[in-house]
Amino acid sequence: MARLIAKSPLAGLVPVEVGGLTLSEVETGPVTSVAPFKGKQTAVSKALKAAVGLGMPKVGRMDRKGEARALWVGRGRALVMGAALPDLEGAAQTDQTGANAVLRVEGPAVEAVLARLVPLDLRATAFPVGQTARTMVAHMMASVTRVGDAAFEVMVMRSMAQTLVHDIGGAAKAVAARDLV
Amino acid sequence: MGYSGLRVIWEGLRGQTGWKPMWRDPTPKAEYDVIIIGGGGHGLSTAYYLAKMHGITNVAVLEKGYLGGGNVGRNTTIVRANYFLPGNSEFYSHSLKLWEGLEADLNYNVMHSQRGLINLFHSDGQRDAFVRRGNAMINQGDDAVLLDREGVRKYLPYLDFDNVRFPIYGGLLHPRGGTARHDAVAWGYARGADSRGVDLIQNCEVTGIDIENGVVKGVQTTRGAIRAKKVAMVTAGRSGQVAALAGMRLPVESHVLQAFVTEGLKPVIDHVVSFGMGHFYISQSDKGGLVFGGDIDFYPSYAARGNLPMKEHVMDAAMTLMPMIGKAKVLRSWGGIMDMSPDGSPIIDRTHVDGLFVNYGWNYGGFKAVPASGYAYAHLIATGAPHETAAGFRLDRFRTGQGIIDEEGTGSQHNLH
Amino acid sequence: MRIEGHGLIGPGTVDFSFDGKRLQGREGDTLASALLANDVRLVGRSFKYHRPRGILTAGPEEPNALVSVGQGAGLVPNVRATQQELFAGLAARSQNRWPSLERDVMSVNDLISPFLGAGFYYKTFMWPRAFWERLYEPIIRRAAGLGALSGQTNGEPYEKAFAFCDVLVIGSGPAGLMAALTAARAGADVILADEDARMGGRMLAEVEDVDGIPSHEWVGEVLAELAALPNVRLMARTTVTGAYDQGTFGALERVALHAAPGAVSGAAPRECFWRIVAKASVLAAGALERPIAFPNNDRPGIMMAGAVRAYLNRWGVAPGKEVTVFGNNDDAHRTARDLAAAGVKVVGLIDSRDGVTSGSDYPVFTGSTVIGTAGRLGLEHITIRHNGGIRRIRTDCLAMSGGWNPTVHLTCHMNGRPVWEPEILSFVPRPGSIPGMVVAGSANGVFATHGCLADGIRAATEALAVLGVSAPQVEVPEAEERPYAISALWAVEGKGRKWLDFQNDVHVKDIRLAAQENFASVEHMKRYTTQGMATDQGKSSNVAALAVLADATGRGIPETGTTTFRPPYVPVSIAAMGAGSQGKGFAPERFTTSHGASVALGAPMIEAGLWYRPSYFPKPGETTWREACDREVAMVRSAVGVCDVSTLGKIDIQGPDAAALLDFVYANTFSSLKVGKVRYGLMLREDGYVMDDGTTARLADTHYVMTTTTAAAGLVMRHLDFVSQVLRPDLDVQIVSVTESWAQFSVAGPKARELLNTILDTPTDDAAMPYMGCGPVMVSGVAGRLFRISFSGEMAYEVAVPADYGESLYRLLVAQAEVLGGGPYGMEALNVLRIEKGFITHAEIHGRTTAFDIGMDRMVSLKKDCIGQTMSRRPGLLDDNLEQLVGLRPVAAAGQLTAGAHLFEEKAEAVRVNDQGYVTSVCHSPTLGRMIGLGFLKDGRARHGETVRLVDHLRKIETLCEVCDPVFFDPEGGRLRG
Amino acid sequence: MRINCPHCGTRDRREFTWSGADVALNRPAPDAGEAAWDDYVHLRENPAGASRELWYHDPCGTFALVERDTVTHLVGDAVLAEKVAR
Repeated sequence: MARLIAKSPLAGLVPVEVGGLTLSEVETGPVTSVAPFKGKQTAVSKALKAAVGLGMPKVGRMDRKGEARALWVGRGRALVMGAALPDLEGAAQTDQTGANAVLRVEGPAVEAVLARLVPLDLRATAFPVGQTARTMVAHMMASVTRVGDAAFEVMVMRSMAQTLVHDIGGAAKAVAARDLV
Repeated sequence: MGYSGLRVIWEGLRGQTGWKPMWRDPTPKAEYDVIIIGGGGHGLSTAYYLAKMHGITNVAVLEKGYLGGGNVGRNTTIVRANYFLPGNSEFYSHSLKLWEGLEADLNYNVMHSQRGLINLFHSDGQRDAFVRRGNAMINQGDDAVLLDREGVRKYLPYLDFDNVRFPIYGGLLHPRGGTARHDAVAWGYARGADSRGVDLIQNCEVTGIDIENGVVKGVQTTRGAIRAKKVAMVTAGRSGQVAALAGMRLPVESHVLQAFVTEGLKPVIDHVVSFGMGHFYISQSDKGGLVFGGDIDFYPSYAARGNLPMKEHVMDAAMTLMPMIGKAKVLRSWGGIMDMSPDGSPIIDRTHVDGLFVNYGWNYGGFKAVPASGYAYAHLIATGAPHETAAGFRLDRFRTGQGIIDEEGTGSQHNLH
Repeated sequence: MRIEGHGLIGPGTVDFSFDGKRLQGREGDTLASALLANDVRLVGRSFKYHRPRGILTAGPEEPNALVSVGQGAGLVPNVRATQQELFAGLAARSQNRWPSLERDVMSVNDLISPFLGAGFYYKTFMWPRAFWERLYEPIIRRAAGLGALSGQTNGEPYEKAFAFCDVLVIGSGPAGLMAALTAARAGADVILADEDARMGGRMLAEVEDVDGIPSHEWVGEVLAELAALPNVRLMARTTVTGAYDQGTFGALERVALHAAPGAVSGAAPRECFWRIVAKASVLAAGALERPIAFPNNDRPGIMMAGAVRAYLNRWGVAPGKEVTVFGNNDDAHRTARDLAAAGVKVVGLIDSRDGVTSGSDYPVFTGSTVIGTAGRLGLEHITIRHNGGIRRIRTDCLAMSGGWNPTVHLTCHMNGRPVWEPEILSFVPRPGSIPGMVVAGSANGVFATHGCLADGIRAATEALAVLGVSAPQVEVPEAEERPYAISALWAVEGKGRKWLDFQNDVHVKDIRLAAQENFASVEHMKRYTTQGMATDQGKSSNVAALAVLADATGRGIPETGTTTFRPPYVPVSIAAMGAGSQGKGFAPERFTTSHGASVALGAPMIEAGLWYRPSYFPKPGETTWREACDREVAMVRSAVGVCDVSTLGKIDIQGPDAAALLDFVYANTFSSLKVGKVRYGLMLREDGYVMDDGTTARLADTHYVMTTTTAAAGLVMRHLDFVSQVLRPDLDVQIVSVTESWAQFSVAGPKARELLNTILDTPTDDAAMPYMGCGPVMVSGVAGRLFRISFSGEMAYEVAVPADYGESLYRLLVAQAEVLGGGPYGMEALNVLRIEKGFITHAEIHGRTTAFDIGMDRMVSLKKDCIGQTMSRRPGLLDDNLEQLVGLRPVAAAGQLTAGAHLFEEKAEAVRVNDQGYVTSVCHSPTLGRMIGLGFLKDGRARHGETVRLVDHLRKIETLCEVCDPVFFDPEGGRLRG
Repeated sequence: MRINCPHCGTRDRREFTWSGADVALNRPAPDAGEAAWDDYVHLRENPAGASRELWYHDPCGTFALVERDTVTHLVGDAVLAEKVAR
């Protein structure tokens, strides 16, 4: 019998270098949405910590432990990436592997480029490493996370991967071209 | 005094010294047969038709600011009769007919220009909906022409047929649709009403409505109490507040709609064009400015100004549909207060108070309705019975569910119409 | 004329052209300064009368010197020459003239201008009626307008961006610089924005010292300090155009407009539209000088006195050889002084005030006014009234000053009304007009340099207080504390028109005519005369026009009031505010995992909301979409078809109260659904009308997955959030969209199961998965889900796998289907299949239909509360005379049906009052060999078997139809169940 | 315009969907009668001034009850709609 072949959301679109930025796909591994039911936040967080070494992230945070990452993605919900989860008592768990395109954007101009697209102050003073925001990238809803001094991860719905690469690439080209004027 | 080309030449020869005031500035009388609250387009046309059609001239129009200072003076001037639901069809059809005779009727050039309106559609589903609309227009006796993509290209060659995000499948052309000079409509009706004896009273805000035993007796104003046998509210943008003076709570939310005009440009857009996928419509004024707009800002506001996200959305739509206007510069933007009703259609009706009438809920379509609204409202005020073209605009239709006129199909969410 | 050694510009030369004539300017020139340096005085024609006009100002308020720059699709009309920086190869052309600027045919308008007074067009052109569109309006339209658009699509890049700061300082004159410096030294995050390419404001245009050095050198020192600070961002060439709520500002940056296209990377944006969010702001936008309305005050060569000074001191240009100055205030004297000091001949200073002294060696005429001018295409001489006599003075440049208006515009953008300040005869901002904004310097009515410097510190201190930061001690630099004395002079009587709005050709008499006709409100006056409605928005002309109106109506200026300044402060190109949206950028594009495979199969992809879906899959030899569609329908009915249905919304609903939530949001009941089963659900809006439909599967006791239509996926997700957070926060439930998690494919047709069993690790059968069953499956080694549901009327499944495997599964399914005589099918076939079965889509549930209308009112459970239940029982929604869903088939086999046609009784005239309904969906049914349709007909359910007439006026089609049940094919549903 | 999200803080208005006046918080019982339902679905205070209304922060999926003035557009506190006492 045939076997199905997996294809990641950004396959064929990245890696690319554009306007001094490097765009690459973040290999997330398994992704699970974890949303505790009423009154179960603490218990779920503990169980999660026991399972992958990370509790439920605080609002606006991405926490890491080894390969595992826990990303706050909205009201009472986290995406746990890079680790398969056991059943966590008291939480809605939903497999989200492959549901989102996660793009790493890196380069000295990354703040300037994202400032073209994101209605949020992303300068390091306001948005340090480990900070994440549910916001917009151009017309798309997104999670924007700072992962380094000059590196961000931008997550959008899988179906919009091409538009994301196009929008960020276009902004990067325009920012780079300013230096030539 | 009559206006004509000869008169313009005569006055030109004698230094314009003979022109008389457009209207008087009368002192309010102690009592009127009818008080109209609101000196906007609808209020002024109501006064005009009360005098002209019903011989009722002991009328005051009370305006808190200046005549025509509300939405009639801040809109995108589109005149059309392209509705498809019963209740609206006959009303806007009547309105367009009145428009077509308005210059002669008012002896004032309102510059009604029937340059044609084209609604673009961008999918098979949208086409089917526009076909239904076009057929309804013809059923009503108005005009509509279905254009395919190539047909649209003949009229609007400057659209970006190749790259627009949502491809242009075709358009519904309403040849009799067009524009008019908005201020002139208010002024023309004001002059017509004034010359028939109606008192137009500016800078006079109504602060109370006097009701005794369920019967209206008059109003309180910043210029004193005025008695009246009948009181007609027609205060777009403030309908809720004015009705509250009579103890009424209306099905209405007031939202802000922005509009834009560019610097003057040589003629480039000859029609009224509307984009089906991005809430964007445009025409070019006789002065050369591109006049355009989009959707409401989607939050209630009485500020008569909007914010950047909707402005940008409108420009975004312009840029995908007709990028050739990118080099045009927006000169001015403004906001009007839209009284949004639960089904997107207006109300012209009696109230629970004897002698008190309401006319409101024009959403963002009030300008083209100015003639027929005044006509129908005057009829209702004078006779007590709704005019046949406006019989559907009942206040109780939401409560009963009878005769809801929801052109957008978005239901009882006032801001979605 | 350039005065060598004067001004702050570079030595390098720059070649440019005006109306095809090659000219040379200097580095640092604007187009205006370069034209003046080349003694070009005539640069444009006015809007209405096509009067010859020259450069009036040196800034954004310029009403006259509008030119077109560039060519072809890159043409930009209505560019202010005063703000266009010169670059090599700049080709500017004058506008609104034909055949040439010197000889303009339309200047005939000026000759007949006595007949074209304010609002003349309202009083004529009414007869005969048909002539308006055919004759009068086209003539008016052609005559009106300034520059022209190219009409061509242009791909030059534009940009939008966001910026954030603690304090936004608008304007970099003395007040702005000190405000920025004060805020920056306090450690605040500062943005200093200035519309000019070079910062410094009027300090670049005046001859004065600050802290003992020339003011422009002092500017350089301050800018150097600011530039070195990490918490300061300098934004030159950036005009703040609008003030919006909560400290949001719009600003337009001219990024590459000062560079020759092609000389820079084509990727550089022409302009950038900034959205700046500031916790506090300082408006230090300076002041704009206003003209005086004297007879024939509009000839080329008549300029603003401050502008003449700017051209002299900043650009080293003398706009005339024999200059006169006319003013009503002290500031005018500086122009005469500077000109004389630079060696330019000043032939007279005319001051309307009595008793003004001047220690100069040029003639000074006090208590005097200019009452006339002459010169056809440029000023040649003026006539003044002096000491009761008349005097002619030969002059080629008259510098006038009617006083200065603080640039209050931004403070009015949130409905703030400025306040009349009689001391300076101007409006000043009303404090607090914009929350968080402090106004400083000339914008605040402080005109002396020292005062501006001090006011900048004061304003920054107040702005810092908004942030809770205390200001550092900053010393006020030493500077001139010159007086500013002014006496009112708005209009000078005399023969000839006294122009107010230079661009729109409004003169004093027009304003008086407006008053005469009782357009006494300032708004009426503006609208009637068009005063202040030109591209300069009346920046320099409005106050004088108000004064004239106040005089004509016997009121004071404060009682007369002002018109409202609205955004933008300067015109903003649509391309900048709409940057990024040209072409496909307007909205995100959404692609399914099977997109590439469908394209490879030759399918035309069509938009479905933001998604793209295959329309049909053409085979060799098929020449029309119909052929492909018919084949695909037959294929599904006879063998098996595969269709990507991933675009439908999928929502994961889990929790102890998941069932209760579904019972509340659906009209029908889901708590009774068994695990492993799927049920059709109808969702109502609270007003009782249908919102959406779909199927929902129960995967476990507390776990459901809901599907929505593609169109309503986002709406339904938000609706569920609304229900769970606003209406029923008591419910313990979690809702997550899984639309993108699963790639889902419909496998439909008699051979559906056979096909599935080629890819499932464990074969399925009717017992394991009966109609409307669901459950987990292994799909070629991958954990997936299987649903036995059908939108085609055939035995059908939907098989879902994690999205990473979507493309692979689709290719596999298509390949296996082809082995079985099947294949992929597209949207066209899907639509035919569903119409044949009478299944509804948003063509039918278009927001105006109820469950009753579509024959599903019995689904609205009365045993529980649910959204829409109460309102759906309003009497008006249950009337038999309402239009109800029916099927339609032509009486004659070849009869045409069209969607959007209306329905009438057989003999009735096709007019509104006879309207019986309308057609929503039609198709040619290859299964039934004729067209079929769905529609709504009054009391339709009771009229099956009746004949009605379909009328499509637009397409000129009339067809007699039989009304029938909307289910055309397999009404018993035997095929569904296999 | 900037609106407060109780989770994410102050954000540009473009991230939000206005979702009706606070009347939505008090949904009548099914049998509350025609007048109560008409009130709830159609009639509005529509205040010119202080207003309490629901805003949805689309990116994080939160409904907030926000105080806002419809004349000045000044925005006040925002709280989670789910926590508002009914």
